[in-house]
Amino acid sequence: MVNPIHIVSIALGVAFALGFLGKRDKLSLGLVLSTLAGMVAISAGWFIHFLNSSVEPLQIFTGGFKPPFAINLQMGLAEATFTLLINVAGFLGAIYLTKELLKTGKNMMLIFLVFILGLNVMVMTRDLFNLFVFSEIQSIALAGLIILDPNRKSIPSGFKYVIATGLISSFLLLGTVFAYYFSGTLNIDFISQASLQYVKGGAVAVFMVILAVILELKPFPANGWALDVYESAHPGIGALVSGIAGTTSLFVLYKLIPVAPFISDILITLGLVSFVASNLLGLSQTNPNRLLGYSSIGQLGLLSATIGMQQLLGDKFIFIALTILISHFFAKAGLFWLSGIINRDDIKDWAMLRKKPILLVLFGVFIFSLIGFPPLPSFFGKWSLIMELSAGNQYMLVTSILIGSFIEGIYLFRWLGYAIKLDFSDLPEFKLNISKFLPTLTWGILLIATGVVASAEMEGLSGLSYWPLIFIAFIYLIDELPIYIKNTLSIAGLAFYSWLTLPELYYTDMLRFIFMGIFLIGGILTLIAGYAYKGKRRGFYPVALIMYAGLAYIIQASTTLEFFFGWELMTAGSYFLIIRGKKSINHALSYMLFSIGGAYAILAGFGITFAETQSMLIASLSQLSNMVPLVFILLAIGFMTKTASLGLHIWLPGAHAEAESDVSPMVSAILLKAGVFGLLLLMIAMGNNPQIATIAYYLGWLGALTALVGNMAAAFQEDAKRLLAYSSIAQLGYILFALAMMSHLGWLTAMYYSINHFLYKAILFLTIGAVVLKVGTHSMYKMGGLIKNMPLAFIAVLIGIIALSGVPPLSGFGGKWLFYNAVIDKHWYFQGIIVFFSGIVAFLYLYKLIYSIFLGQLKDNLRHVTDISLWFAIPIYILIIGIMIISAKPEWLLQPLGKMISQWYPNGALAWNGGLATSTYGYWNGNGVMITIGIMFTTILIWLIVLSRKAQKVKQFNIVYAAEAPQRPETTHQSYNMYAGYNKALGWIVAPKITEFWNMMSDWILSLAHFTRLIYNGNGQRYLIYILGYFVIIYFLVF
Amino acid sequence: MDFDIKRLGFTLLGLLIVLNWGLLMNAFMRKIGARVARRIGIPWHQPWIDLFKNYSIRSQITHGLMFYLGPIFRLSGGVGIFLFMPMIITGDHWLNYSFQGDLVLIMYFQFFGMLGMALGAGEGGHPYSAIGISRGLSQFTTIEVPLTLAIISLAIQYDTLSLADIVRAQQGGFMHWSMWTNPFATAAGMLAALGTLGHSPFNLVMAPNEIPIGPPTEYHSTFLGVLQSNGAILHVVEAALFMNLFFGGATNWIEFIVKTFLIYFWSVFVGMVFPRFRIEQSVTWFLKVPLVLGVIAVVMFM
Amino acid sequence: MKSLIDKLGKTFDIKDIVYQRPNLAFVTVSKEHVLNLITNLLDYEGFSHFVLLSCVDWIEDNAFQLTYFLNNPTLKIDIAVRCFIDRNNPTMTSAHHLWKQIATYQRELKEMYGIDFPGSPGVDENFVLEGWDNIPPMRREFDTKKYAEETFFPRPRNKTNDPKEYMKSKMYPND
Amino acid sequence: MMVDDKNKKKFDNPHYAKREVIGPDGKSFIVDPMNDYFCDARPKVHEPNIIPAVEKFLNWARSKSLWVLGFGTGCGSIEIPPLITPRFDVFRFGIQMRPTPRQSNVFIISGYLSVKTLKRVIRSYEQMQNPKYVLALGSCTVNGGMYYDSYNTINRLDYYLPVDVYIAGCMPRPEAIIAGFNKLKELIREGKGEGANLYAKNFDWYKANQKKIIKDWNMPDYNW
Repeated sequence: MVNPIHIVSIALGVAFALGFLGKRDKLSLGLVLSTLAGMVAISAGWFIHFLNSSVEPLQIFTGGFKPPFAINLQMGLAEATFTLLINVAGFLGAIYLTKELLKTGKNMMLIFLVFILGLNVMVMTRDLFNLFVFSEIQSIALAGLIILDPNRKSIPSGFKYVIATGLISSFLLLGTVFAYYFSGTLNIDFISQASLQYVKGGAVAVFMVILAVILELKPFPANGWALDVYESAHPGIGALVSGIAGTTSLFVLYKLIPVAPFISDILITLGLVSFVASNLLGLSQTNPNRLLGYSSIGQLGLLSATIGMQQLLGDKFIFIALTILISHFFAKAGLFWLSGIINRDDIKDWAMLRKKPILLVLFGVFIFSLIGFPPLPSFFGKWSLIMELSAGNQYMLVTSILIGSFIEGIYLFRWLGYAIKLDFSDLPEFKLNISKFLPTLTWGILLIATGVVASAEMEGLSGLSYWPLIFIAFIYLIDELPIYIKNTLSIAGLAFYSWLTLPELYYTDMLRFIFMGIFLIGGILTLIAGYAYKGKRRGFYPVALIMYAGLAYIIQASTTLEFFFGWELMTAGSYFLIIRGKKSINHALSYMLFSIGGAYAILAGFGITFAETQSMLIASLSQLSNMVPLVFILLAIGFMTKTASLGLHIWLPGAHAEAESDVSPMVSAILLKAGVFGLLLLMIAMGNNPQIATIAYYLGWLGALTALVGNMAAAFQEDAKRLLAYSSIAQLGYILFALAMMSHLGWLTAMYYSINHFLYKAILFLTIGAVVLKVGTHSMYKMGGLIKNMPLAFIAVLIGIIALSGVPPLSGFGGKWLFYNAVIDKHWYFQGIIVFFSGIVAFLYLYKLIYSIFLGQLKDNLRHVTDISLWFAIPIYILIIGIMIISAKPEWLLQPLGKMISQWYPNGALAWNGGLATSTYGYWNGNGVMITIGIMFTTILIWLIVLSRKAQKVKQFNIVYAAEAPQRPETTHQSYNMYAGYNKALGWIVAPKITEFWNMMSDWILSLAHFTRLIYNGNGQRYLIYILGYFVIIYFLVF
Repeated sequence: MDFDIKRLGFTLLGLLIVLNWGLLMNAFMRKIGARVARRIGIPWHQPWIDLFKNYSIRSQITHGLMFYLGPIFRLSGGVGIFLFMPMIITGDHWLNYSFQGDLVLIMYFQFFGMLGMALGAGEGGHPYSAIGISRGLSQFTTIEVPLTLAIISLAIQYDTLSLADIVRAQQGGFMHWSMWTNPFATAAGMLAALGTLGHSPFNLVMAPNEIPIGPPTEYHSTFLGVLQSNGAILHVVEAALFMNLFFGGATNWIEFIVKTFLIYFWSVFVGMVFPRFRIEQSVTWFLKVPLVLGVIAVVMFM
Repeated sequence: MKSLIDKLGKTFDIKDIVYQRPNLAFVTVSKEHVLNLITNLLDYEGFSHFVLLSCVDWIEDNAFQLTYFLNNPTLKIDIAVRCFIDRNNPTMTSAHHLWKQIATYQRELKEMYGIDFPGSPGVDENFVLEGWDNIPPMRREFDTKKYAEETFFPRPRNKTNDPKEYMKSKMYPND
Repeated sequence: MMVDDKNKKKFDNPHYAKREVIGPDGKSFIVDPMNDYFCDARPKVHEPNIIPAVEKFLNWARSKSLWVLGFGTGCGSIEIPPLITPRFDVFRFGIQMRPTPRQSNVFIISGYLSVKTLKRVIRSYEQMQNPKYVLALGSCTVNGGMYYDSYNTINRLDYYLPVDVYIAGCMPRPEAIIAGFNKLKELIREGKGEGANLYAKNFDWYKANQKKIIKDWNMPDYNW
């Protein structure tokens, strides 16, 4: 092993040697790079050494003395890890900055080296004064680096930086002096042994030391100088400041905490305030570097709070801190580097990334890492953090962390949305420099790798198979292949997975079998439609499969962590699917925000459960005895963001309507069922608890109102897909209502509805999507009379709407019949009436849908439209066969469902006698009704054919028109604002009050962010006053 | 399901009776209307002649398949409600196929004909058809509210959703009828009946003189004949539904005829007196007094 | 009324003044001054209501006589402004900028007399007749009886009766 | 003022002119409303039922159920509403008004017919279904009446539509109209109410007459 001191020595030696090299910049750079590589090698060696064996940390004493007389460096696992991170980042950072370093010459290289050196020593040193010295060295070096890219902004900001760090260092120095005065030593270990906080005045000494370190972490609001640095410095430097320097300061803070344990509580507060406030401020930022600055500060705040929580978190502290830190470290540096590659001042210009798709992928990885999506490390970190905090009953902390993360999500996903969706045609081409690209790519790969490593560390994730994710990665790698290969492979993948899981589930777990069937079979069917597309459809298959993988994980999850893993995966996949639509940018953002919000509610709920039961099994939800209502509500809210219940439904119409034709059924018919599945799990686990009954009662009302508002809003839509989207909201409202009944019939209804809704909504969305592909518009009033051009589509929609509306003999009626029985059985009459009422309102939009598109007058430009693509027709007709089977033989479905539900609600089951189902109240023979109606219909049909077989076929304008002839199809097609009278009578019910509420909320948050941002006025003196004020206020808070 | 020729025979006979009674009732009502206006009015056999006339029209036009199927759906709807509704409660002969489904089936089967007709008329391509249908559907949404409340009230009261059982529970005398045992449900249901039977003030769908004549604008000859047959059947079975729900059902055909006549007469009577509502008036009307009555009916048995 | 006409007479060259009633007067001006006069009446004299625009075919004088009939709703008086235009070149300045509805009258005159009003909206569109392709029917040189006989398959009349004689012979055969 | 061919107006309805349309797939094509929007089949002759007894019965039913198209073409239409008042009450005779030509059997031409109205009348008449009957009211439909020399009013209706019964008078009173209806019923029962078939048989002659006076013929030859 090379002595770690040589990290310092070779760096110093080379730094001096550089002076002798004269103007040979390339050589100097080579030397610097090899030095950094050497430093990497040394720390890597130690890292591996400590990783393999748990030996005592190595102590290095300079000058042959022992502390307190000598300067003491320590090399343990922690130090090895951090120096490794610093040195690798330094190495790659230098590579990234190759061009700039060569331009500015060897002085800058020297400074760079010194900067890295300073950070290394800050990590290793155990000596307070030494810490001060090297922190000064590091700051001054950094100040030099800031003006690496000298411009009108960077020079004043470098100056402000120097002043601010000077002030902070003076605190550190003062603290050190006092500490030495009171303890007689400068060694950190000895100072902490001296328990200075009990010494009068000693506490102030360590307080000053610690606070200086905290201030180095740029807490809100004493951080204006740092923001200016981020904004003005070269992004390569920004990466170093945010990634390495921040990390080092955090480690120093961690190292110094034992000196002043009393600071922990205030540290948590300061950190979280910084976290929430910085993210809030980030909301109104448009400059990418400054935005990253806010995000950095937020993350550092979170991390310093985490350090403060050391006691609370116990064993898990290292894992949590490390995963979050590493996420921040990689992601933030990566983002800064990307910013350097793009080099634009507005986040809207990041659409440029699409010119080099790999950069977009990296960008996505970094963003998702910051928010904490699986399988990236921060996901596990945040999960564990929330779990542990909840276990310690620290709900305030949980809340603020989740709020802060949520706000961070807002701007990060807005940014991601810009990058994915905005028009980039008028943005300049740019060349991808290998020296800039390589470090970024490395960081991305390392990030994923750490995630995988971290996941291996997690307990409660053992049931998760990584094969689907590997398969998805493979699909991504072949993204350049034509569509039919990828589509076939994807279908094969889903089919294989179905084959693997479904038969087994059928015998073991009917509930999971059904939902798995909906997800996987539905996935296969909707993917078949994908053959209709031409070209490559880049990026579609990986994200679609990610969603399906997430859904499958949810089904197979046995622990809450696995469930949440799948949930987040599904959210991420569906986000990318949704944002693929033409005008989806805002809808996808609102989808993501509601999803994140919901996910955090779920997280909190799981956290509370874990706190009490100390178990991650989903089944443990049922063992909960305290705070059952709270957990139930949190989880229900989380799931209801997916089922889009009233109040949380804002995202759905736009997202579904603007999505691509075969994506709409995926997200509507399939994805929403994930929420239903979650609610089912929740109610199975907690349904026995008497406190839940009240909540379920209100959930029932919520479901009923959702159904009403959804259906009524659907009736007033002019956009076919939007109409179907509102219809989905309403249908999920029915399901929520039925679930909330928590009775045998209620759940039977809910399950029956779920399956039926999957079938007919998939049919409708696929058909309408296919029609939209052909006619090129969503607006129904622009279509009309397409029945003659598209008989296949018409029949599909006809079957779909009959099934949806609940008209016998098709399957929808079974749902209505069950509903009546369940409602009367449960005595929920008035909610039931609302549900029935909304069921009839459904006729309005269903008729509008089929009439406006297929009946009425054919428009000129659609005269030559042909029938829907065969690839859409195949899955549609398979689904129709499904509907027909269920309609003719409802017992085939209802009997197993009833048996399954009897596990939980044995009372009130249907009695079966052949095809005749009998409930407490009524009876119904689906099979017989089908036959009776069939015979009757055929008889009448034959009769009419006999009577009027010779009817003359006429064309569209051969109508009686008050002795005139219509002039244009457009003016003869009665479709726009079809239910004007109804709107006049009852339209007030669907006035967009809820949307207005959310708009008001977002306006309010944005104006708050804007107002708070005014404290940063760019004035260096003001910034110093903030630092001083911060110091003083904290001082009074602590003492 | 075993094929039961006897049941089929009785059912078809019942259908014949209902069809002819429907036509006759129609003539009676028009006759009454004429007498109110101090006219003599149509001869009693006029509906049959009109029916024959329409079936004897020599030429037809069709706008397409759905236009063709529309009347078939419509008549299937009418006949279907007949099939699933017990007509005469005593004995087994006139229960039709009501053993296949209960009240809920009848409620939702009403839509079968409506929807089919709406689709057929839609393919006719006439804007008035679409206007009439949009009005009809709008109005129907709220008509169903008091009706559903009334039905739920009855279902709670009699503890069943089976129409035959509801009728049986009302046997044993005049005072056993729901009309007396559950007056609020009856009131709500009978106000809803005004809407379902579609006379003034709720005849917006056809709205003669305004959107002549709504959905069937394009229908003629045999198509119209089918629609007329359906109208006759539907009026009787709708009246029979209310009879079964609220007025003790029927134990023989005489009782059936008298009761359906009176129920149907109720809507005609109101129609004679009140002018047509505008759409927003008629939609909201059912959410006022009838809704309150229905709610009271449910609350009484909760 | 008289004072009004006198006042107008100071500015315009008014001829052929006819006081039809105390509240109605006809005046004649030259074709060029009509629009000036009615604009003046509208703007300064309160004749805000346009009543009608009509035409008479003076085929003997080879002229069309146009009459602009205006009403003053506050004073409740009417004034009719007449002018003669050449029958061979029947063109008149359009007045639709004063009252929109004049365009309709002008369309009618175009159809019935062939008087053109360049610039008047829709002046060439059908007014009452659909597909009329002959001489404008209200011109007096158009022989409507001849046209009807040529076009409308007149039913041959077997005999005609003087109604008076016929009824007399029917009712009082003895007289 | 002379009218020569050059000055003759073109009477194309701009809405029915051929037009180029771009479909959703970006390809453009020509829409010809006259062909694309309207059925161009000729009317067919529908022979009476081959069994005389059946036809006799059907004719009886037709004569007892006369549905009149509610389309007042001229001043005489004011004489029709009294028919349904208590005083005359034609419902007694199986006569009632229908708002749509599809369901009507009888077309009452009530008085003078201007060329412009004739076009609408033809359209409505052709939209009625076989068998259909025309009742012509007033002198104007017989020989033009007081408008015999008008440039814009037809003289003889039977040149344009097959008329079953003329009711003379200016105007005929409701009693006269009822008498006309009775005559019509007799004709129907005798099997002579075959105006629709007559129209179909002599279609070209009727069309030539109609087109002679309707200069801006902008509808299909037969309005289905």
